[in-house]
Amino acid sequence: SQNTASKSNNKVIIYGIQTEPNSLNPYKASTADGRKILFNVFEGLVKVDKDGSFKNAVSESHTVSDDGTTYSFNIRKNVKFHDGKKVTAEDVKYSLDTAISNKVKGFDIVKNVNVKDENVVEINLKRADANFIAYLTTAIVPKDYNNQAKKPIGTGPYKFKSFTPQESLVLEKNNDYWQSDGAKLQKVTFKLESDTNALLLDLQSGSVDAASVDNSTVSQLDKSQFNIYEEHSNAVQQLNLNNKFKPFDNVKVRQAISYAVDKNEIIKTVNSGKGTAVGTPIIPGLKKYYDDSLAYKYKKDVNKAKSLLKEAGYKNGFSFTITVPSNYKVHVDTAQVVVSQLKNIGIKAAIKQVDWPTWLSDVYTNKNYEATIVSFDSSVLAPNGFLGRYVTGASNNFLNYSNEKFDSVYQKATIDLDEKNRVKLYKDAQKILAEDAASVYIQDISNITVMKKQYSGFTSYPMYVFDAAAIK
Amino acid sequence: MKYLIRKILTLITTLFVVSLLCFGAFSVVPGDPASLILGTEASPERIAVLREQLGLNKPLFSQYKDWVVNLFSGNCGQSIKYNMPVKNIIRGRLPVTLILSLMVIIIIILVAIPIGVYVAKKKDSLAGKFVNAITMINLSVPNFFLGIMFIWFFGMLLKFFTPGGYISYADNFLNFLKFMLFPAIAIAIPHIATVVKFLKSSILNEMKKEYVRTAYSKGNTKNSVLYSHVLKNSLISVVTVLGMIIAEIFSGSIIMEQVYGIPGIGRLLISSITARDFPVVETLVIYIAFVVVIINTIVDIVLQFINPQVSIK
Amino acid sequence: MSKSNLLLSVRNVSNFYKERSKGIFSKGGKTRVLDDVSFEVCKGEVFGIVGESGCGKSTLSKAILNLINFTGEITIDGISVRDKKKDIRKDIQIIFQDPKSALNPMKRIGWIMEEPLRVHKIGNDNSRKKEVIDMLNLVGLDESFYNRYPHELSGGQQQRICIGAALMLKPKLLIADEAISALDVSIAAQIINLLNDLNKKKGISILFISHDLNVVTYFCDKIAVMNNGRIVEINDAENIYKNPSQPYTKELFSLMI
Amino acid sequence: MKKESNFQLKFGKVIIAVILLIIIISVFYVPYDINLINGDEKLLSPSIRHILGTDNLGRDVFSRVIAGTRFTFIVSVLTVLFSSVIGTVLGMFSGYSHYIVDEIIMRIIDAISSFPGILLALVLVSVMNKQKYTIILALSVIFIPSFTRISRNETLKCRNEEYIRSAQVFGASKLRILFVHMLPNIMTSLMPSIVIGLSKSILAESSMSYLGLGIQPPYPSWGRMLFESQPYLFNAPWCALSPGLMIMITVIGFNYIGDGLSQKYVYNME
Amino acid sequence: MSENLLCVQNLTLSIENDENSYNVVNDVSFKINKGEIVGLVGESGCGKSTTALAVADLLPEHVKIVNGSIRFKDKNILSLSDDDARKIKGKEISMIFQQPLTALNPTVKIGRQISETLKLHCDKNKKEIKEITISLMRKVGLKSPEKVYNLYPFELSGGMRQRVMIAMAVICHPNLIIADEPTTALDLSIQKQVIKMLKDFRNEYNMSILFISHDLSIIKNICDRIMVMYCGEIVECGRSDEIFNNPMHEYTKALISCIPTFENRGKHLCGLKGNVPHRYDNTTKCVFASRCQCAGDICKSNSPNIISVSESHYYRCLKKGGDSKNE
Ligand SMILES: Nc1ncnc2c1ncn2[C@@H]1O[C@H](COP(=O)(O)OP(=O)(O)OP(=O)(O)O)[C@@H](O)[C@H]1O
Ligand SMILES: Nc1ncnc2c1ncn2[C@@H]1O[C@H](COP(=O)(O)OP(=O)(O)OP(=O)(O)O)[C@@H](O)[C@H]1O
Ligand SMILES: [Mg+2]
Ligand SMILES: [Mg+2]
Repeated sequence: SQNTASKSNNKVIIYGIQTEPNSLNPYKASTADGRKILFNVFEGLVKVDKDGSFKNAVSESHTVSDDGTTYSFNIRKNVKFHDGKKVTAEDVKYSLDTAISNKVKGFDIVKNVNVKDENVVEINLKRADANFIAYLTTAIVPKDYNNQAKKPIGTGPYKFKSFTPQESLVLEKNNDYWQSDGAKLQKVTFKLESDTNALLLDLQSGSVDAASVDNSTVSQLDKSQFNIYEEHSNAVQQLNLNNKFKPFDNVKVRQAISYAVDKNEIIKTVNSGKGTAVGTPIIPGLKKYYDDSLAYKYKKDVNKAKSLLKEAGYKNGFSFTITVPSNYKVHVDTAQVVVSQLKNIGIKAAIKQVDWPTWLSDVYTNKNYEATIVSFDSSVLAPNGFLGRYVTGASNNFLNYSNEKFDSVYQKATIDLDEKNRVKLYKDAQKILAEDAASVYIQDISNITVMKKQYSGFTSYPMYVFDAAAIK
Repeated sequence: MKYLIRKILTLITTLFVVSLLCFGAFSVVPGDPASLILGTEASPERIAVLREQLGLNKPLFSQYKDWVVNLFSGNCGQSIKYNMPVKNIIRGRLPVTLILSLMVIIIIILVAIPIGVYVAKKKDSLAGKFVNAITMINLSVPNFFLGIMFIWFFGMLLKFFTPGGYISYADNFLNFLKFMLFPAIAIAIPHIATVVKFLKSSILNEMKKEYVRTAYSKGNTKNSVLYSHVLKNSLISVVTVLGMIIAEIFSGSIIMEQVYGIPGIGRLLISSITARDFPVVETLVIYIAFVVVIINTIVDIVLQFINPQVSIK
Repeated sequence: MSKSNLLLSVRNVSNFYKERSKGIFSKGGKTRVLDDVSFEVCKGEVFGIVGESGCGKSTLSKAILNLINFTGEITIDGISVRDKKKDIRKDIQIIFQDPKSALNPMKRIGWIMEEPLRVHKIGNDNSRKKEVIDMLNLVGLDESFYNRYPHELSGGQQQRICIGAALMLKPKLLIADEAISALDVSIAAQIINLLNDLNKKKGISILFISHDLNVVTYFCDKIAVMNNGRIVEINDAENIYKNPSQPYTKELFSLMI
Repeated sequence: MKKESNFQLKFGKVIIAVILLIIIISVFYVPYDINLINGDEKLLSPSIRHILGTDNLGRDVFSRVIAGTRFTFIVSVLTVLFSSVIGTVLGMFSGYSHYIVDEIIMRIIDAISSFPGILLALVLVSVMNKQKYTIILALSVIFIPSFTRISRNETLKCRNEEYIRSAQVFGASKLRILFVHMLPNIMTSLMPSIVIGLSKSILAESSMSYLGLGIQPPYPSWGRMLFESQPYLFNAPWCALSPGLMIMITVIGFNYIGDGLSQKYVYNME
Repeated sequence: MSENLLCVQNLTLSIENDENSYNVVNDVSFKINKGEIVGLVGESGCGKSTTALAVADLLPEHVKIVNGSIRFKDKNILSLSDDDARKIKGKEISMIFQQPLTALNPTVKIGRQISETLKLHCDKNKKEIKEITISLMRKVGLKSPEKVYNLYPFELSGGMRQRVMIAMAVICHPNLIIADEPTTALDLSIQKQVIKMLKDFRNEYNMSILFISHDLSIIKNICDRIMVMYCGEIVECGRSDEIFNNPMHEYTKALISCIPTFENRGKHLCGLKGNVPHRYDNTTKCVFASRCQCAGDICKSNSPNIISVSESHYYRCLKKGGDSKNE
């Protein structure tokens, strides 16, 4: 179609996206798709790289004090905001202060932010946090500009052009980007689709050039038209059991369920094999911390599951309800498979679909559920993002999981600055969770991006982002 | 005049009941817009801050009161999800849905009435029976499925339009209409079938009445009896049916907007419900109810024109 | 006319129809349908009411049945028809003009005729059935009708059923509101004969409403002539037929074809 | 005219009889467990092993379609049952009662019917703590207004009939008049709408499934199956075809019966 | 006066539905002369309207012509093409129906309905048509016709509607008017006016009228000749005075004797026992046999003969007048 008509210098792309960004303000945007879009508009002091490490972005370089509580950043000199103003240390301070006051994750340990000189900013922490650098991907915005929600201004390779709710969000090439080979495409249009099926139809009819799609969807596409990229989704799909709910307070019951659930069958059936079995809440993409050995700790074993159930006193099984957010086809399908697998050990599970807000309020906030299947990702690439919700009393511990040993290991890992130690502690924490079968960890669902053959340069990240700047 | 006052009073009470229903609905559904906005990673403190900012800490009833006050001041409140005046969000979409619905109604009238007359005239011929069967089939296909089949057939196979290639009416009105034609037909088809069925049986019923014999006794031909005597009377029941269909057309367009990716108020309604965006939903519901009531009033007036026995005075 | 003989007494009855107001603020007007109507019916009497269409005959019968509001006083056997406690409902029954619409199309004849007994909790199933069959015989039909539906009957038979159903409660007064107007001549004759028999043999009083002067003069002992909601003349049938005193009555009788 | 209505009625009855037969059979026997998931047999095209092929989770489509009959019918029959009972009672009271009662009932009915049905369903389904069959409740509420209107109209017609008048004359109570005398007559003209309501509720359930509000998985209603097969429409059309056809056939069957009944009714009245 | 206008011969009509078919009208023959008013009486359902509709060529679909001819001015109406038949309707033969409310189109204004016949058959411009219509409306006794012209049927009273029907029927001065129970739904006083009006029109335009009714007293008042119909057959036919003074057929006798009048007071009305038999049990040959006081076995096996009493008076019976008296 005419939209994709390409002259090499002013090539455009239409990227289909299924959920609307809930806010264009980088401190408020929380949906995965919202972050995916804003990744191209905003940059932090540092930026995630392909391999999961952090490279300098708005900052040119940085130093960390030995005790890990003071970070000092040198601001790059040729960085300009989209409105043409130069980025100053004042802007950086303003941005970080805004993050603190907005209670952005990880910033609760920041004591203060000081402007050392025009180009240097110093951040003081209340205590050390080995993960802190990951939080500094948070956006740098112009000082005292308070129209971010309507017309966001950042420093990224693309600048915001327009947003029409439920229609599209358009980005335009930022010609002043500090990296000369920043963006190649002239315009990126994120087309906001009403649902997966609509996205699939648009891909099939060609009105969308690229999108991140379901496994079930990709099999329906014409392979000769699209390049297909498979990567980790960087979220762990898990069957979460309410550890306070009657049979699930018994570790044996949880283990029995873990033995009954066959991850490979789920991956094969629901995802056409496109997924990685996991045994911990941490994504495999976080290679350093991820404990690979736990993936098959509970290999499918019906007999063992049955005998565990018997030991727990549920020889004849029991019944419970799995609550699933209905907008995720993957989870609904997985739930169906899980139900049939649990039937093998005599457990009757029913499925209850709820819409997302109901899930958030009933399951996540009020912890009023028995079991649920969802995937968790993290906005920052750090183990705490994945493990934090198992800490006793944590506000997001909707699993009602509590284990003192885990709490102390987690605590230690967080403040240990020695990388080797830290890795070991985190792995220990994962082992505890696995042993307790706190949840049934299923898989890191592969995230599949399809893109018309005329485009190239797709880059995958260990985070859920779309790097439009790399596309040619 | 009395009619007008009565209609306005009915309208107001109906709208009031509708808005109360909507309010009641919201007071019982689970879900909190603030935690929706902030997602799973938000800390309770952060949610509390946002709730405060959005005014969600006030009891729902006072939110309703605010909304009513806002409604009378003309801007219908502030959308929680989009953080802009509801008026601005709806302004761009209302025409889309209205035009879509209007197209549906026009298509229904243009297609169903000739077919209905034809079927009634040829009720015993093969062609008539064939049209009859088609009508029955059309009545039995789920709406969304029909929409998808249209996309596949007219969009992908015949390339009459680009699926997903919605064009805003502000950009190019003709292309907009061209795009909307297919969802409009898809919404219209089951209703066409209904109207055809009604018109046919209504014509056949009228044909049995005595005044038809009177008309023949004056020396009218078959056609002149049909067109100058029977048709008008048969249309009375069809207009009533049309009036009842209106509300269904809206429901149909909600689904079809979803299938075709049309940014109308149907899609907005669904996404606002999912976002628990009370002011938007409340306003949309009132809009829809308003339009439905207004169209029913128009139907009343039309009825009065063709059926002198119905008096609106 | 001795007091003990008096059955129905209608005294100064007037009635207004409110024109239903359309708007909430507008007031509906009033139409006077019955204007100070008074008359008396004795036991065992056939009392005729004639008048042009729309003069208020049916409205009067509704007032007697206490189906509508009226001013004035209507008593039966000395008891006001407005009296809710007394089983006044049993004493007056009515036969309507159109027998077809007076029978519930969904119910069998037996059910229809038993219904008044059921409502008043008289007898048990068996005794009711027996009574119905007796009644069927009385109105000249046989047992086989018990299980039939109204639409399977001819107009004359339907009207007999209506009469039978009205008699189930052994009323003292039977109102026949145009009871034969919809029937064929020969069938109408049968019904008149039946009513005549009931009157003579059972002593049931009949209030016979009709616009057919021939029938009224044939059948009734006394006749009231109504015009515009008023009774213009009451007299014995013979007197009225031979020398009507009021000009309206004269005019009316001059129309007899 | 009569000939035609008889034909329609018979044809419709045959269709529905066959489908009822399918329901009975499906209770006792289906070739495969309807929830038997098999990752190795996903989206197989029809063959001897799976006459109608398999779906995206490798379940046997034939078995699911057969068993789906039951679930679909439970929804549509109960929906129509609830809504027609409530609607009829409301309509009768509205038609037979005082002006004020009538006005109140009708305003509420107006409001419900000008309230987008989908919103109503969404709300009810989320409030009612979505279970397998919560959709029935939601659909019932949506269907109530039309039954109320019909029964109100019929009551208005009926209340001036002379047989009602005569029931009043011999002193039958209001309730008795409404439910013993009027109801059977109202039913005759409600019957066609009830039957057509059955078909409408099947369609409505499938529309609701499209929005995720229908019967809860893994239980297959035809609407749900149709919705689930939507992504595979072009590459595995058999998944959608059989539930789609079943919906069509059943709806046609009900519609024919409904039309036949209403014509028979008209004919009887003449 | 004695010129023959309509001649119906051996007309047999049958109704067909899926279960059975039977003759509604059986072997009916009669004539109507110019300027004559002929009455057709009989019980409800005996086939009066069906006969009338056949004459006006308005038979409904399910009634089939089995036999016979209807000659109007020497043309056989039954064999005319649709177009030719249409030209006669309204212009030369017109009808007045029993129920004026249902016979008028509820949504068309009175004036248009009356003038439609003119519009269809005469070459006149709008203004002339309206003038003629209004003057005719005045003539049939509609007060302020200009106002009524723009009213709808439901806004008129029963009597006014019937006047409208009459105006509609006579507007083209047809030769034959078929009046199917035109007074049944009306009040006494209006009945009388309508009858007078029809007589006036007959006198003015020398029209013939086929007057159908089940009410003998009205028939007696208006008709020159009377035909008595029973179960689809004409059982007796004669001049008005002949029928009333010397009824021959048992049915006619019964009809006359069951008229309740003051003179008959106290007498048991003769009435007829039983009901009209079902058409499709053709076991008896004389249709009246089942209700006839003097029917013998012969009546169940043989068709009745036509017995002439005078040139204008005949009846159908197996037993001669004398016989029945003896029994
Ligand atoms: N529900 C009503 N609302 C208003 N006016 C009414 C109503 N019912 C009857 N009327 C008026 O009351 C008057 C008397 O009516 P009623 O039925 O008693 O007449 P009637 O003498 O029985 O006439 P008919 O011989 O036609 O039966 C009529 O003028 C009629 O228009
Ligand atoms: N549409 C019809 N379907 C079946 N039978 C019919 C139909 N119309 C008339 N008939 C039958 O034809 C017979 C003659 O009917 P017709 O209308 O000619 O009688 P009629 O003498 O005019 O009666 P009435 O005095 O009631 O007008 C009746 O027995 C009737 O049952
Ligand atoms: Mg009356
Ligand atoms: Mg007739």
